[in-house]
Amino acid sequence: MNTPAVEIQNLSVTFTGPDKTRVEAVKNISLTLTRGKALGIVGESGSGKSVTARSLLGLTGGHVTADTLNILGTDATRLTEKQWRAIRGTKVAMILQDALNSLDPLRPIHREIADALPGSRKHRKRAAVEALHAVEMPAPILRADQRSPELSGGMRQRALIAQAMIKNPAVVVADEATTALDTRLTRMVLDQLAELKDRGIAFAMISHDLAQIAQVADDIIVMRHGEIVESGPTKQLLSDPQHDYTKQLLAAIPRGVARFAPLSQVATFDDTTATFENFKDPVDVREPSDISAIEVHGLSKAFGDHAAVFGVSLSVPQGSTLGLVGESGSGKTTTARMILGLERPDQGSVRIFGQHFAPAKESERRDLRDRLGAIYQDPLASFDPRYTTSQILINALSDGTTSRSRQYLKRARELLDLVELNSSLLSRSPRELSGGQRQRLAIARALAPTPDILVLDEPVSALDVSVQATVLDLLDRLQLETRTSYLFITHDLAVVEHMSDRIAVMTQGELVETGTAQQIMHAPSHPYTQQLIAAAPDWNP
Amino acid sequence: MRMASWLARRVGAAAFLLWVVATVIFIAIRMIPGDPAEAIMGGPGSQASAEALETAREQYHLNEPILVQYVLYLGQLITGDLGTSYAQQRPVAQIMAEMLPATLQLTLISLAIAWLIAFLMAAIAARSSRLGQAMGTVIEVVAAAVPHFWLGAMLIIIFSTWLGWLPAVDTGTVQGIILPALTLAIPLAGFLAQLMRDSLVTAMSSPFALAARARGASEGQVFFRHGFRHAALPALNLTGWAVATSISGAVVVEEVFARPGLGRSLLGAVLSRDMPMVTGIALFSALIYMVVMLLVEAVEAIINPAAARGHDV
Amino acid sequence: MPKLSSHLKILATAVIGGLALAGCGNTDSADGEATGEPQSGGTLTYASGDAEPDCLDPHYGGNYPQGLIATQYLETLFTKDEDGETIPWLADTSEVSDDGLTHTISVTDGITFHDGTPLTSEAIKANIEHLQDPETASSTGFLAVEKVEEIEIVDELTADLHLSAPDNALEESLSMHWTAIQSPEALDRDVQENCADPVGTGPFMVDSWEREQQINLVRNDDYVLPVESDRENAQAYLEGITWRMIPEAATRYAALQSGEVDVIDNAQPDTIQSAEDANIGHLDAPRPGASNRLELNSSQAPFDDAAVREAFMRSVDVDGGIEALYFDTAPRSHSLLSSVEPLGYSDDSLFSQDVEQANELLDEAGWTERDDDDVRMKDGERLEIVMPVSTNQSVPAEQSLFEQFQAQASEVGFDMQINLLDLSSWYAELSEHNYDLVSAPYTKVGPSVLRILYHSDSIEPAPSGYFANNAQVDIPELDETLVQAEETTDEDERAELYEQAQQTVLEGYYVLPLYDQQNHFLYSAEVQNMGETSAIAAPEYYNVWLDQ
Amino acid sequence: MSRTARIFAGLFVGLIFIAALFPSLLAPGDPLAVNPSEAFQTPSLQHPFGTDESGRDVYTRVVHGTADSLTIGLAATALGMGIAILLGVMTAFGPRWIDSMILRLLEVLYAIPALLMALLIIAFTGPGTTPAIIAVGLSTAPGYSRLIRTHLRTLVNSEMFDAATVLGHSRWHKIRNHLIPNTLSTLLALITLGIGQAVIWASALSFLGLGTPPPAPEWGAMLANGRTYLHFAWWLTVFPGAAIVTIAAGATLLGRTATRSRI
Repeated sequence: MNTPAVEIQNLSVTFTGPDKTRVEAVKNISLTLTRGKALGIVGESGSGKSVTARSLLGLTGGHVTADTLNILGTDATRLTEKQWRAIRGTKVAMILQDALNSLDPLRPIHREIADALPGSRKHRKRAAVEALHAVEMPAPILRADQRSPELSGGMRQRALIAQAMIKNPAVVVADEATTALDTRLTRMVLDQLAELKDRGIAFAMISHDLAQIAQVADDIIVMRHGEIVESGPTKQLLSDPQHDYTKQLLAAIPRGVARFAPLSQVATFDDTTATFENFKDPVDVREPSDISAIEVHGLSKAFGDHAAVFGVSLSVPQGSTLGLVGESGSGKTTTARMILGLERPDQGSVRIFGQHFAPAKESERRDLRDRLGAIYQDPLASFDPRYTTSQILINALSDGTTSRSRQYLKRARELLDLVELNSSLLSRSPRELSGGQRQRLAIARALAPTPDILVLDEPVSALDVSVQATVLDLLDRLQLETRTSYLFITHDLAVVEHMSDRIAVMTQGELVETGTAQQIMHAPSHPYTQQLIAAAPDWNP
Repeated sequence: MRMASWLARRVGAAAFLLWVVATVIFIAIRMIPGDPAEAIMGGPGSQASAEALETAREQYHLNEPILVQYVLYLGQLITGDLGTSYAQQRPVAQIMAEMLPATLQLTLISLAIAWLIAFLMAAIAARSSRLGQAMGTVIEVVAAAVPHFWLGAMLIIIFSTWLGWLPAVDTGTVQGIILPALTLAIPLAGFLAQLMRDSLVTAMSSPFALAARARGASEGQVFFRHGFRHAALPALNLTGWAVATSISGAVVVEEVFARPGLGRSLLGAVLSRDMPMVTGIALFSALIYMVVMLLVEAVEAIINPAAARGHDV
Repeated sequence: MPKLSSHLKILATAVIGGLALAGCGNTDSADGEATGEPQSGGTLTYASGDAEPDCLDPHYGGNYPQGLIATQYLETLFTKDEDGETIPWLADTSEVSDDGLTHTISVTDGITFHDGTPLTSEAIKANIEHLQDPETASSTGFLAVEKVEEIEIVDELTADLHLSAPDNALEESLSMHWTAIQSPEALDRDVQENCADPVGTGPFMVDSWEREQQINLVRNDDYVLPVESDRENAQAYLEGITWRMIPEAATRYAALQSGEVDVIDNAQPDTIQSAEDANIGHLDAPRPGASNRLELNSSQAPFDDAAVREAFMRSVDVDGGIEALYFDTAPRSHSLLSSVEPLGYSDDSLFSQDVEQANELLDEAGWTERDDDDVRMKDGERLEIVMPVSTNQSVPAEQSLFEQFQAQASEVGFDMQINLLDLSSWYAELSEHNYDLVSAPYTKVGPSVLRILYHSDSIEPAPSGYFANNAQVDIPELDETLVQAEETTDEDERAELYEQAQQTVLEGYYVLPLYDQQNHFLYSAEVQNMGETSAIAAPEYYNVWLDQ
Repeated sequence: MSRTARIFAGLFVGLIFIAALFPSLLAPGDPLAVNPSEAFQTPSLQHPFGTDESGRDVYTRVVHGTADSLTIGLAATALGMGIAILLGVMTAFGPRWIDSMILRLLEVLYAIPALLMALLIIAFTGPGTTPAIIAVGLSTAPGYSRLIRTHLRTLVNSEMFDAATVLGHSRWHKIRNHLIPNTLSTLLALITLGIGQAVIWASALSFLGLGTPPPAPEWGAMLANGRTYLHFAWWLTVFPGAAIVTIAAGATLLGRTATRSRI
């Protein structure tokens, strides 16, 4: 038990780009995996954590060097492809992040799970069903014959776990196995992963979310730019982080952080050109207003025979933030689209500052549109691919009449300032910007017509924690400065708690509970809300 | 029962489609200048007498007002009667029944060959170096750009005249169909290969391929378990189009290789204004198209039931 | 004075030695001659470049492809010997009354049709009436027996043909397969049935017709040769003939080379040339009747002016073109009639190229101005000439020749437009007079074709709009001459009159003769004894055998 | 698209355009000048592609034919595109019933083999260049329509469009700023792809004797003409054919790279 299952000394992985440039994705890292213990590898995109994980299966696709690369007693520094195949799945298995394509959409999942097994197809299918049963897949026999598009995210993730465990390997690597899952699913998966330890498996969990890692891992290593910046036992590392980056990561987690309290103290690690002097320790200067910026009444929308939204009523008082939480498919996005007048409601109405907004003809409500802005999860998709930063802003400022005229340039610069972007980016194409910068640009564009309302649909869920922190801070600041009202839509409880004055909870198209952030988070009344809160990682830095 | 309704809808659509095609053809042909009666009597060259022309008009209701003709025509079609060929003075259905096997044989064989070639090309190109990829692209594109009649001529020159390996004309033997089939297949293969390779490359680099490797699958296994299906799908979608194109190609190929078949009859029929024949063949190829589309849907439903049930993949 | 063509069988039998049976084309390859003893058996595969006939009964319509195949299973009352003399075939004797209005024909005894019906004088009556019946939709045969008013059965074997006017071409007309004799029983069937399976007396019979694929002919084992010969058994050597349609010239030749077919027709000049090295036999059988020629539409400007017509003819280099395109497979013709027509008259002085003279002629004719494209003009009119070309009737080489004319004529200021058309649109263009220049082949045995082509009556369109006199020659004296020539009973006078007629047409520059109607066949080395042809120059396979 | 590929593409296009616009730069001779005494010359320094049955220089004809063949290709594609864009826009912006109606129509057109449609059209226009253009244009339209329709639909439903809507931009501004510019590149790619096919189709018609009539140096016509002498003068068939393949393949490659680099 005490002999390490996997031992790595000074592992380096380098890739050679098309133009012969060599990129060192992982630089002499060392780690050990022990049976019955879980190692968490945390890091943000580009930290090299996934490459590290894959080096355990010889699937990096790059050039691997290591003083020691010992997998269950075999020296893996120089294995042939054939020898690696003997290890993969049997000794070391990998659980992939759930994406539609993690399982072949064209094959029934029982084959995806068990096709590595020997024996007759019949025998293999039985094994697959058992494996699905083991991961508590509902109706495993039925599901076994279905294909991934027919399964829910949770089912797919279960299938992926089953797939990894089918040959009961000694080492399991979970790469972002809980990313993009809804709260309750995350909980479920985390529990299952935790079980692996009890089964004496040496387990490595890779994630960008420190909070989730903390649920499972005994030890944690923090990676950044391909190097280990800090490592140690979970408790110690969380309670007493040494490295600034670790601190920053911890601070960035909005969980339990008071409203408006900045999440990103340290700018040096941020990928933006942000300056935070103006946002050290803000004070909530907003006095409550009885004008409601958005007034939604009995909103309903059905697609075919499926009711996406049913009888939703809510209101957002001016200058405040209403957080709208719900799991995927709960109808929150459809609600947002109806409020934005992108989807025509079957029933119900939307009023903006008391004026009728939807359902209505586009021409009738055009002037109201200036008071309404929107931010999406994937800003890039909302930009015209042919536009540069300046063109995007000018196009927005000029009501679409032009995207060139210089007369708007001054205003464009101001907008960039407002979202803490350097105006040197004006000439750049959004594609060249980092995720954080893109989202800021999206915000800048939304602010162009100086709206009084921003509808934000999962604005930060695609971002790394530290970047998310800076964007959230930005939004806070803007609200304090401009008294803009937010409708903040997300599936992330921690974020919604930090950002919202009031929270509305949606599930299966209906709005089940509304209340102050306090009430919802600490004294939920509706059973669904209770489940949701219970599922959230019970952890505080 | 969902199956039944699906079938019902399909058949309905098919019927509608046939009706429109029939009408389009009817109008188109009535717009063609020249006296149909003359066409019936074998063109002005036949120097048919006025009486003969008159009797012909009677026989084919050409004196009736256009609408009456249209109704009669539809009536005939509904009863499955495609009318009598002007040129051959025989039931169109009978003529087509004679021609069909040859053309079907040709198109199906060449479809099969095209698929095979395409898949091999795609497979090789997808697994080879960047240079190999580029080469592959060029080969595919060139193959797709070769006109049938030219290819046919070249093949005859090379394999029949120079090497003397294969017969230049249909001899009823297996060898007889090789060259025509190839002529029809190669350009098609070019098109299919392009599609196949694109989706093959994506498939082989997608997460599920990684997953497969991670559970110990060899490149070969990944290729056949995953790559193949994904490569097949888009090409499968094109099959309906491919068949339609093959029928067009058959016109030329059958001409070049002196093969009997619908294509050749079609050309002759159009030139001799043999309206019943044209209509018959047009309707028929439309029918083939729709049958193929149905089959394709069925096959897709097997490869990819999710899509068939309306989920997106 | 000798009565024209009152033959006795002896005349014919004299020539029935070995192969020389009917008029035979010249085979310029040794393989044509028999090598060793004839062998029976084997099926010959024939590949035709013509469009598939709509009907195998040559009475119906009546085009050359029909004649080509009908020659194998139908026989005619008369035929031609190798000197172009008309001789009886199914006919036994043939007498013409002094007034030339009654033609008495008796058929050979002891011949039966494929369906067992015996050949009697009934057959003559039935067939000619069949030709004249509009239901039959006959054109060529119809014109050939135009003058027959009534057929009177004299006895079982003899019939009297009563004519509306004397017709010394009648026997020639009856030597063409478009008037071939079929079983009266069979003719009673409806048109389509008869089309699919005509019943004659020939050495082969129609077995089956796989449309657009092939026509299967099988040997007629009960064949009786109407004339005496030294053949020990009268059956053909071949067991059958497979008649295929291969329109693509190149493919057709490839098929011959690779041995999939034994004989091909419509052989391209280039292939004929290369055939010699490839040990492939060549049969050149020019068609009788008219030569292949350009007819200039004299009914409308600019060709209503003889000078302009001559100018055009002088401007083009026919000899050079023919040489380049036909590799001396087609000798230049300077006659209205085919070289196989004994009464053909030719004058080469009229048609030599002379660009200078062409220009002068046009200047004199008043076509002096030129427009930007250097096309001559006369009081605002451009010197435009339109030539519709039937792609079904002109082989590529010929089309190329016309293209060359186009280029050469433009040198002297003609704007010549060539319109390639399918047969029926081509006919349509002619009937609407949308042409200044046309090449319309016409095959008929004997010089009487001249009346059909140049008598002013032939300007009058048939119901279908077709008319034979495409040059629209309209000269009363000429008409007279042609009628006389057909009615005279004196051989020399006939020749005399026809020569006159031809001179008139040639010297009027109505017609630019090019070459004989090309009729080239290529055959593989296995094919022996190839060479005999019928009166319309269609190869016969009665004496042909395969050397396997 | 790699640099070398770009360079090649550039050269290719350049060459084609010179051949199309100033053929005399590449081949000074007269493509129509006949010279019977020079007929059927095998390829030589004097006649790189040999001469045809009328003694015309094949190289000269191929070069001068570029314009004709290309024009046919362009015109046909333009026609097809025109129709396609019209239908595409109607389906993308028009009410549902128009969309479904046009879809049906497209399906019909799809079900009729292209060549049959071409033959039908020619049956009542008669053969010739313009009919060939119309025939090819019409018979290729349905394919384009489908592509354009899907393209427009994706654009109209894109977040980019939503964003503009939320910013209160008028329909016209959205179309002008986003739809048209983003469609052009696609169209360009489609057109290049289409030209190749159009050239092939047109030549097929010429082969059947229904396209551009001789002596015009249109490639298809030259091929149809030369195939008679296949056994005797291979160069009459090989070179015009090669020209067709080159231009069709070249256009396709350009189109593909265009699509690639756009995405």
